[in-house]
Amino acid sequence: MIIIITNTNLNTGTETSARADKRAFDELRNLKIEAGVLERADGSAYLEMGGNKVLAAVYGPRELFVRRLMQPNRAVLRCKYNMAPFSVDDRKRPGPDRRSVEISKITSDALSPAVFLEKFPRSTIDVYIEVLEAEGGTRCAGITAASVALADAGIPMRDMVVACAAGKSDGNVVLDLSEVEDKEGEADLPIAMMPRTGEITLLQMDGDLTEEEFQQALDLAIGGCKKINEEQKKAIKNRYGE
Amino acid sequence: MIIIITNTNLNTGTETSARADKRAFDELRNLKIEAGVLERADGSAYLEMGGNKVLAAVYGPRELFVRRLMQPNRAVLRCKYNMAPFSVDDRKRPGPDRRSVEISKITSDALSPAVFLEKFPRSTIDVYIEVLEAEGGTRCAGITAASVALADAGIPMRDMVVACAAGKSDGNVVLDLSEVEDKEGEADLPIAMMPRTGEITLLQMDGDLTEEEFQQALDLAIGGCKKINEEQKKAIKNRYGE
Amino acid sequence: MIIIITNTNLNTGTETSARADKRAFDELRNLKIEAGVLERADGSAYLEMGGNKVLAAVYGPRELFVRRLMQPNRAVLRCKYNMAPFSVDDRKRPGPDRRSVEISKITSDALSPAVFLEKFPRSTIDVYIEVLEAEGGTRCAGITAASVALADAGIPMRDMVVACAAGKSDGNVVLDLSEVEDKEGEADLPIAMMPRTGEITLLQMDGDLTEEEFQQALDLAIGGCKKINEEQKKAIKNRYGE
Amino acid sequence: MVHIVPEIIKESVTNLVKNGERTDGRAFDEYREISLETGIIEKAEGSARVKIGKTQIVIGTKPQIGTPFGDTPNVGVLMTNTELLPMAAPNFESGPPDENSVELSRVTDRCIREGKVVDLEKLCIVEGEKVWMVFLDLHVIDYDGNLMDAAVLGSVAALMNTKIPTTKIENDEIVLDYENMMPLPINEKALMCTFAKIDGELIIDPSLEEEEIMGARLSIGMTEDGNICAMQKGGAQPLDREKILKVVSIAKMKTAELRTHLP
Amino acid sequence: MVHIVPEIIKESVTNLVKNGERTDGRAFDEYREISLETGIIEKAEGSARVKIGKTQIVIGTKPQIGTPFGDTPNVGVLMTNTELLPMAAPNFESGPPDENSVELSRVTDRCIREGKVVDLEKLCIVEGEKVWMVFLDLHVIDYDGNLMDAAVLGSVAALMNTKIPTTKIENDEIVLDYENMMPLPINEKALMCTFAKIDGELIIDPSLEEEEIMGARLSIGMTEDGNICAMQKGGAQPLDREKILKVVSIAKMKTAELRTHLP
Amino acid sequence: MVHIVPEIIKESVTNLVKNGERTDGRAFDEYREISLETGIIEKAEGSARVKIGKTQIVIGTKPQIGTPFGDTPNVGVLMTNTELLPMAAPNFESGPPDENSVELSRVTDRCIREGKVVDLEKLCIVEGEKVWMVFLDLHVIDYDGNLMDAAVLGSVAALMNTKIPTTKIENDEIVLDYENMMPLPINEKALMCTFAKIDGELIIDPSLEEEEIMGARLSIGMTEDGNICAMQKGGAQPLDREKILKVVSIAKMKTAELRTHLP
Repeated sequence: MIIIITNTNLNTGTETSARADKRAFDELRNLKIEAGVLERADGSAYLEMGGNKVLAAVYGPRELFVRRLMQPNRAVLRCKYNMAPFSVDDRKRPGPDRRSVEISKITSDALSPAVFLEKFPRSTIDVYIEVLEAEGGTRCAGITAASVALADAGIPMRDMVVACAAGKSDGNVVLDLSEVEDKEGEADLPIAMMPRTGEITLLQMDGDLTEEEFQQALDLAIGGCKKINEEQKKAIKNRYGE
Repeated sequence: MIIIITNTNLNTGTETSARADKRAFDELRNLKIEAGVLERADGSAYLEMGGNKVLAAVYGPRELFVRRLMQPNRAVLRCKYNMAPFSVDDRKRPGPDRRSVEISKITSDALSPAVFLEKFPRSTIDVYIEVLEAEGGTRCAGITAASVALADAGIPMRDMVVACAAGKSDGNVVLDLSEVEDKEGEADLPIAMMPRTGEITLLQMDGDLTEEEFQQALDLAIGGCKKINEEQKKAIKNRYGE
Repeated sequence: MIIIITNTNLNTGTETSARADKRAFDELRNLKIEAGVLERADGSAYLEMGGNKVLAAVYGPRELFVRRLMQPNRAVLRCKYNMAPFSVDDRKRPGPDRRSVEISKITSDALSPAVFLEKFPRSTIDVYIEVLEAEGGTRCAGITAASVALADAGIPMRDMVVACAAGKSDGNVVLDLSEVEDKEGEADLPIAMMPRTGEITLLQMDGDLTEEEFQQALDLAIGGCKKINEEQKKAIKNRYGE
Repeated sequence: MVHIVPEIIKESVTNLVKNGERTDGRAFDEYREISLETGIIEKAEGSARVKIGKTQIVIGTKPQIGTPFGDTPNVGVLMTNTELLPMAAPNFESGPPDENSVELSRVTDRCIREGKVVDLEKLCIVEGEKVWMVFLDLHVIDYDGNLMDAAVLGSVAALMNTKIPTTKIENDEIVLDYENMMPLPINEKALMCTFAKIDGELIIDPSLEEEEIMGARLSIGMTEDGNICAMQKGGAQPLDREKILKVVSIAKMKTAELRTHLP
Repeated sequence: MVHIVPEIIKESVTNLVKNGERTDGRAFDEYREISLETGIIEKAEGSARVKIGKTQIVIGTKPQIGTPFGDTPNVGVLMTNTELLPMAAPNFESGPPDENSVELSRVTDRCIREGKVVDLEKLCIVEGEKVWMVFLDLHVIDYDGNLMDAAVLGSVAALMNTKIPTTKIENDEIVLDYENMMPLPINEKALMCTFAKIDGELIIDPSLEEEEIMGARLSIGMTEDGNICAMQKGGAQPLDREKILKVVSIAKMKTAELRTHLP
Repeated sequence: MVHIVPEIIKESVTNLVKNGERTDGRAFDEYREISLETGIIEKAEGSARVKIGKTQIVIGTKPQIGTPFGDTPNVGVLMTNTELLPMAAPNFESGPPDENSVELSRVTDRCIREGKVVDLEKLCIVEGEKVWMVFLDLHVIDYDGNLMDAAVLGSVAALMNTKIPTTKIENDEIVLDYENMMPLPINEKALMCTFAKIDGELIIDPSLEEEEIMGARLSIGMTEDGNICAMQKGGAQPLDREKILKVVSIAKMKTAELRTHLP
């Protein structure tokens, strides 16, 4: 017996507009950020971007019980990125897989440069990112939310960290790939940056880009980051007032 | 190719007597308890009840090496309930599953109130329960045996703990469900109590009972516990003399 | 749909010569040992024997972080035997299985008698054996290589340890079973010894041997060990000069 | 990780209870504020977010087509999994489910299964061959006590919110019709009501502060007609028979009250 | 966990051995008291309880129908698993099998497999498709030394005690006839005999006290006709050739003696 | 395990870089000595040993017939697995892959997959039913920095060295013809080039000593026509836009240079 699935709800037809969701090449998806959404965590943030729904929580600085991770002259910033089983079309088995282990690592690297870790020797700052719903670009959404959660926790930072992807889809270099564009597109370039100095704290790429396209995409992503950073600042302002 | 199994040995036919094994509604299955059956353990007991065969062993009070479990003002009573792979019709894979993790936890809660844990700060009392053969009601059998093993180990206790289930089968509230009654019945209510004060230390229920049936079943189980407690006392007397 | 595999490359036909590879009953396969093949390890060796390719590396004596393994009056010699996924015809899943756990244990027992462990209390000497390609007799190859790696690491030893198997194949007691002889033969007897005193530090057997055949095989294996030991000495000489 | 509660908090909470009071001013049989939203995760076939006080759980369902168990060839399968996320409390750790998480999963599952919330027989597609398997995943994101009542309330809401495609058999093939979605067949709205024993009293819906000092806990699952479908005692203190019988009666009223929060 | 033996015990046991004596008065080639019961677990298709001195193992078998390995399409499968239960000794821990447990499983399995105890070819039902897989589970409940000999003796007894339904093929279906049970096809009663090296002597059936101070261990598996089917040396001291040859001869007599305990 | 680098080494390496020098005398854009052998493991269908300086990796491939993924029914499967063996460095531990090992696996896999090194569509045997699955296993045996470039270079070499039997369908059966072996269909030789950031400079092919003190790392995967197929930044320091654009240009030249080492 074979199972046929008809009328699937994934609309991947051949759209005639430049982008499936009618966005301009440099247009972000709808974005909403809220700080301070959880009670127990020291800091937290909720972010929606397109169909992505992401929660970030921060605990710390606090005592680090795993002695072999301890740093004598600074705090360790540890990250756990996790997808809820119901966040994707086919249920994801609970627990870390290779993808989430990698994303946790690069997220930690992306956030660390912005935090004054050296103020908290021998301790840990723990960042937990939960993807409640995924629609392309969850690693960037998680970093952007985590940075707001760090601020909400009152962790001293040099700058915010903000993340955004650019990429290539249907032959065009475009900003903030949706799930369909990510899956069917030619390249994906997620970056994170500190907006004040413009320094890049996360950089990954997969696909196929010429050197010129890479530069275009990089600059598009940098521009996207700057816009998103405005929303981060608003979220913090909404939480704490001017 | 399909496998057909004929003449299965599980006799689950429609019996005409009130209970498949002809017991009265308030009648326990055959019960046998023996204390001091193992050499290495500080205390031990073997229990047969109907087709159940259960072994309990106690080590402690002893040093607790897992620092994060240590209690400054009392001992921790830890329980491991485990089923032998050959104890059930279809071989059980070795190692803990969710069911055994839950039973271990509630067994520990069921035994703890009876033990003078406060006499042994920073230490552990370890209770191991092995189900060698299972025929309905192993968690109660395990608690009853473990309590005898604790006494055999010379652990100071306020009272014994004794466990027994009542439930509903074929529309009747009955004592000490057999495996068939448990599987096909309408409700199962395993309890544990300290017979001296009548206080309940374990209480679980699943199925469907009215408030009145619940009270009936609870009282039936309490009565069963009292009878079983006589056998516990005999087992200890047999071991140590009057 | 059924998968048929034709023309398999494993030539296991009925050879008419006494041994499939024409060796005499007491003849070793081609042997090559090289000491000092890795940079980071404190000592290392590479060994080829027939189709076997084995790498051994030694770290230590060094601090032992697992407190519960620590010995107050001597070093612990720990062994990890591991097969590369590509070392066998059907890919081996990475990570330890029951076979490699057992071989690691007996390898550690085989090497320990030769090392002056008592000179390094509270520390560990770690031996890692990687089978890059397996063709029958990898545990012996691993022990032989590990002993050279221990010498290369400058660990003080009473003697080398050298290992070799004998067995029974096609009714004959023969030395150094090849993969085909091991799989299709009647018995396998891997041993390790310290050549200076002739003492046996590893002894395993499986198959079917009379008492007389066992003695024959044991003496054959002892003879094989002595020959292999000459190659061990050459390897060390090549590395360090006369 | 063991969390040591200062003796002073224990004393103050206990003294309040002695005087018939609670730290947040509630009556002994009064729930904290409850909120319940459904349909919050579009990719989940059913979802809910439940809050009891500051405790918060996000729940999603994922129906899949699978093979029935050998002994129940015409019955669908419900799988309940709970994650006590490290974001929910400073002492929750990453890793495989610990005993508290396992207990929460199993008690939630038991209340829903024994309360016959979902009509699992209607989830059979081809007897002995294909049934719907419904994965119910609970994501605990904020922990302030009484997870069990929140877990069951939210789970029932998420199941009620769940839609699956209708199926038909055509030429020996199962055809899933995504244009005609149907709700999961819901039989019953069994809910759970939890009491904490503090200083001999059994008080409803314990907050974290109360859980940390309670001697025992009793959770009672009840169907709409007031029958008991599940019970679970926890904690190292005993309960006496009369108190148990009393709170069963209270639970009947309070689960009816909880039920008004369902859509 | 490492168990440090006080130097004084080591000395006293060693001094006894020097004088040709053992702590419990046995001769060097004398087993402790042995007891063996079979059929003790009704739900297991075969079972045994074996005691050698105070060492005690409960063993059960579970035959299942499964798929043969690709390279042996007409041969049944034997799977041996050993649990060194934490109840058996204060230093045994819960968790996945450690190296001692793995070694015990594998050596027991090897002695039974290489000794051809079960005629595995008779366990083929349909070549290349279905064979009997016999799970042999050893539950070590009390540990006082010499697990290997007890494990093999009890396993052979449990296998001899095992009954499986007869099978026939009807209309391309396998029919299991539970009214006509048959014993597992037993070929051979291979048993194992273990020696401990203390002060240069090899003494049989070491007790725990002796195991804790022994320098090495040698286990020898033997078939009824006195052939060797398995050997395993353990421990960090070497053995010399002559001692090995000598104890092989002793093992022949002692396994014959052990065999009288089988039903 | 965290490895603390003495402050003095950090200073001396950094000071050298300030002066445009490196500890081993190389230029900033100069690779260490590279060696590459293939076909070194006969039982592997493809294999390679790669050395960059003292870093050494042995790589083997194992093709198996398996089922394609549901969403790519006519595409073969490539599975990359990396073992950072404890023999390769004193601080590498046994056990399941840690985050460094996972990152190395995934970045290697990404460069090869996105660089379209293997023509996976040609590995389909029967659409939706059977495809070749190629397991690519990297065994890191000696670690002296810059694993990523070595991993990709060796992997491409091992894939180029891989042979699989030709297949045909006869009477609805797949017949594997081992007498007519064919190489894996290779499309492209994408390679990776890694830079370390030290004192603001980006220097190529960092040695272990340099990796231990670097602030960040940037790896760039490039195809033969100089397009970028993969990138990965690591480390806790940021990079600036201009430096990134500059090293992308350098990587184009250096991957072409690396490519000359392929057979």
